[in-house]
Amino acid sequence: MSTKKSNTAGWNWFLQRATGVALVVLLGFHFAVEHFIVGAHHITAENTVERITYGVIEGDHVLGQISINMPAFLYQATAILLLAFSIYHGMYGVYNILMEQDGLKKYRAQLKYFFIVFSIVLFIQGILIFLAFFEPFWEIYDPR
Amino acid sequence: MKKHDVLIIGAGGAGLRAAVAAHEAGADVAMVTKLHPVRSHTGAAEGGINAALKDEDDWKDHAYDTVKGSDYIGDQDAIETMTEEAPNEVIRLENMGMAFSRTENGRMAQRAFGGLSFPRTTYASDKTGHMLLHTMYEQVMKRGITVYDEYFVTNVVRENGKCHGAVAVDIQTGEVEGFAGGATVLATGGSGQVFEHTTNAVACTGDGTSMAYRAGVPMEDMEFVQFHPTTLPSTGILITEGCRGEGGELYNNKGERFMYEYGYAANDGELASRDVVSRAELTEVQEGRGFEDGCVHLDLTHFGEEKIEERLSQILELARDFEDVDPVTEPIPVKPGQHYMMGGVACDANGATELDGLYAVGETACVSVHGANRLGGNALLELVVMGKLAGQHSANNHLTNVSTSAVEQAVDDERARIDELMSGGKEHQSVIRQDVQNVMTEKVNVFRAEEGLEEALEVIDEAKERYEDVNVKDSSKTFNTDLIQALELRSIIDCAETITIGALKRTESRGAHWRYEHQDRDDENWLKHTYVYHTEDGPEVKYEDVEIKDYKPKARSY
Amino acid sequence: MATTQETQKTETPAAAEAETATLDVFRYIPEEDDKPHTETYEIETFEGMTVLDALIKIRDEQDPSLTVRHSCRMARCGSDALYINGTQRLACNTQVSELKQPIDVEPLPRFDVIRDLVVEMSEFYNRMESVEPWFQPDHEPETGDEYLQSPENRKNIDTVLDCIWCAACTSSCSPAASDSDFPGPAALAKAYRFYKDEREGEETRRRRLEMLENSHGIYRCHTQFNCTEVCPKNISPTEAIMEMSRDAIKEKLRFWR
Amino acid sequence: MSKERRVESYDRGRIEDLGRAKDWAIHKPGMWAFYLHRFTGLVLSFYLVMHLGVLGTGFWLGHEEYTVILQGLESLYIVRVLEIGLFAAFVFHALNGIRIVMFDMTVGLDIQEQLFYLSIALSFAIVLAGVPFFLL
Repeated sequence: MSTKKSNTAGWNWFLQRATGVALVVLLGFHFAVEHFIVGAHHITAENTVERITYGVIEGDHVLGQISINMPAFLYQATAILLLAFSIYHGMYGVYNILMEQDGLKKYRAQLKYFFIVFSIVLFIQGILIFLAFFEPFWEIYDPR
Repeated sequence: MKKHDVLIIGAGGAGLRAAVAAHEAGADVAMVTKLHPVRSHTGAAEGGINAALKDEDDWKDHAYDTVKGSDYIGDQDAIETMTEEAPNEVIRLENMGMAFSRTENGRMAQRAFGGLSFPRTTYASDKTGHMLLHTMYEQVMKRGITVYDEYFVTNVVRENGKCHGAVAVDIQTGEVEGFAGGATVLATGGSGQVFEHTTNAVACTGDGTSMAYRAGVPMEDMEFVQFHPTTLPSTGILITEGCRGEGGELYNNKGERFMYEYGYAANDGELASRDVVSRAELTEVQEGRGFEDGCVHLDLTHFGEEKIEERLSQILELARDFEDVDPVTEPIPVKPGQHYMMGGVACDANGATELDGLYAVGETACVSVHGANRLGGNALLELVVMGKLAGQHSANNHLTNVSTSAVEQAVDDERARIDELMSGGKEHQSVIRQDVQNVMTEKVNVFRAEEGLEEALEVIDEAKERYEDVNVKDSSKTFNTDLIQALELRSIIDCAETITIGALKRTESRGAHWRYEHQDRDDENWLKHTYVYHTEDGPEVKYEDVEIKDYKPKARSY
Repeated sequence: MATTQETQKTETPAAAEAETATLDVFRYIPEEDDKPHTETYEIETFEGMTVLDALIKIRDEQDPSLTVRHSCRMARCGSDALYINGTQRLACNTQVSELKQPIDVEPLPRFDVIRDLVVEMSEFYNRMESVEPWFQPDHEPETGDEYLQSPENRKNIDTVLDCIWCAACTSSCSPAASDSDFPGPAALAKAYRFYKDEREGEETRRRRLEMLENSHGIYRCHTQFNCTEVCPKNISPTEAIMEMSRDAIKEKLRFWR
Repeated sequence: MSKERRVESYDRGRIEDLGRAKDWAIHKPGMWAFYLHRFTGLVLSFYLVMHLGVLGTGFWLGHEEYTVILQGLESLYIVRVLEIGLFAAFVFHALNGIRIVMFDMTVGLDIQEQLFYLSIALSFAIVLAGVPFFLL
């Protein structure tokens, strides 16, 4: 029976809880902005740029006309944290589900690296999306 | 074949303690048991373990109480050994991690118990046996002692006046396996299943006693069977003496505390020794002052829920689950039930029997520290003290030239016998078992009369014959409980026979043994131990004088 | 003391119980069967009959080949944990009259079957042993002979001490089923019994925590509460595990304190 | 001393384990909470990956394509309904997650069933209140 010490297990477990609690707030905020204020079907590249670059959240939706001016850095921070936390929480969660199956234990190392690499890829993709709607960056980069 | 220095047959409290002691003495120990150790019936012991721990207390008082409780037929040197060792052993248990109940200052708590002159019963709530069993098994795990569980030992191997090991059936595979051992310690527990209404487990069939008996070792004092005064009427489940120790009261149907009012025990009342209380209860019932089912009432309602829950939590559970009675608000119906065998394999204070290399310990053995009646809280004590002594002695004196050929021969014989058993017969074992249990419960109970005993003996003789042609209906080899029960039945019959013969021959009343025709104790003729030998022509009875030291016999009153 | 009248009232229960019971029993005899099947038995019941009584009655009267482990019949030895009507319970303290019929009796789920209702327990015992369930004090007794323990501390471990190793909880636990390195609820409750015992001392306590604190240890618990629900002794292994993992995390975040 | 198996035994396997679940009533509230938490967790993780994939068009293809794809998806009624499902998954996962974190701090272990029912009830209320936002 495994009595092998893995000191990171406790930290991972703790981070899973901590990111979970943070995500309740962050993802709640995300839903509120994108679905309740703006409305998913009203999202365009333009208003995405407004939110990400200037922190301006505008909506003409069920709630009526709403316009919020957040400090840009605050909105940016929530976006990046949401990205990082949701990837950690989600990927570690799935990895853990796989790791408690006896049949998959022999692939433990492979799975671990796969999830680490995959998480990094997801994070980079997220950052690129962020940058795509970050005006100063967009000025110098255009895929066409 | 498996080979070890010391073989322990049975893994209850005594077996585990012996294994630990033998292992500490440097022997290669293995335990062979028909149940996994934690399933042993030691776990059902409730009340506590006696030891003169406190400064105000003295082990000599404990010895005196025990001698008096035994109705002066206990061997006083053995009793003194046990009571003197008691404090050390209880502390040893504590040091092994056993979770005793505690007093406010963090020390082991003690309570009053029947027949004791001082509250010296150390307890762990009302689960003392459970805690003890688990603590001992933990120690066995810690030491990495080999445990062969679910092996049913059927015989010990005797050759040239020595014991060379044992033969067992692997319950899981059905194979017969030989165990060669330099010393074989029988720790198989009691034989409560001889009776129908018993507190003992289904597994308590007296296998060790019967094995030794068939190997030519005498059975000592088998007629002394303790009937516990408080067992649940429908199932025989034990309601601990701790209930009375804590102040529980017994009532008859007139609402009288009969122990006092009818003078059964004018001083100690409910806390008189068990034989006295059992007889009192049955007398009440016979004289028409009992409740339905031959019960009296044990009342704990004045304790309040908190106290019951703290000290007697198991009783709450048991009474609710098995008798549908809530002890917090209503009295528990109780009646006497078979509880303990004072007798057993005759052995000395080290557990050594007449047969070289064979030891007996615990309820299987008769050292005799309990004499004609065991005091509550002395059984667990006997397990640990005698377990330790037997373990040490067997480890230091085991045979070195064990004859493996004798064991092999015995394995072959046993295989043949089991094949014969499996080959079919007339009557199913459960029928014969029922007949024996019923007659024992009816005729060899708390009150015994000559006529009834003779009748019982006839039924047992018949059962012996019927057993020759017993039928095992299950033909599978894997986990064949039908076969195991058929093998156990032989032990039951052996024990029933020796109990009844001993009871018939002892023409006096002493301790738990009460004869209708001879209601008084007869110190002149009967300050003797009964020894029953197994011979070709049936049991042979001999007698030997009791070891009397400081405590001279006098009338017993509570 | 209840008066006679009151007693009689309690002794005349609503005797309108079913006179027979039907049991669907899981059967598998390796020599005879390739795979398990269910056999239906009908028996007469008596007042207060437990499932174990019923099984013994079937064995004695109808089918001697029916096999079940049992010994003390008073919920103490823990031999006869079975899967009865969809829940792990002890056959010996489950009343037939309280169950929906036909009564479905199976061996413990997630354990391999040796025969009929008898399951292979060796893995369970190994799990129990994996948490080093023996007393390991890190110091000599305070009084020279006995270790001191406060009644409060003793009370804290009172319920976990009552574990009878029946394996009902481990059978009910899905992480224990899929992860063989996870000691499972019974073993962790046993570990907790020592972890909480103040007699062992601080050093051992920390060592025990370190031993259990890994991704296949206490962190594997998903708080399904199955173990707590099925425990015949009302132990809550979930609570024990949560307390240990809370302590482990606290230890990691020591600067908070 | 670790124990070894002595006899061949019958492995009923995982399939039978699931087969045993045919009677859903045997599962207790705590188990339902676990099933739902795990299921919603997997849904959310899967969605996360998809979400980042779809939004990636903003970087890899450009702003116009991004707007077209998003508006195109949103014009599908089924996507709106699925979004409600997503929201429900999040709300339950969050509320039950709070329940689990409470247990980790050894709070509320005795009332775990009630807490589960509470998280279900709250989820329903919140999701119902949110429905107009997704459909209108």
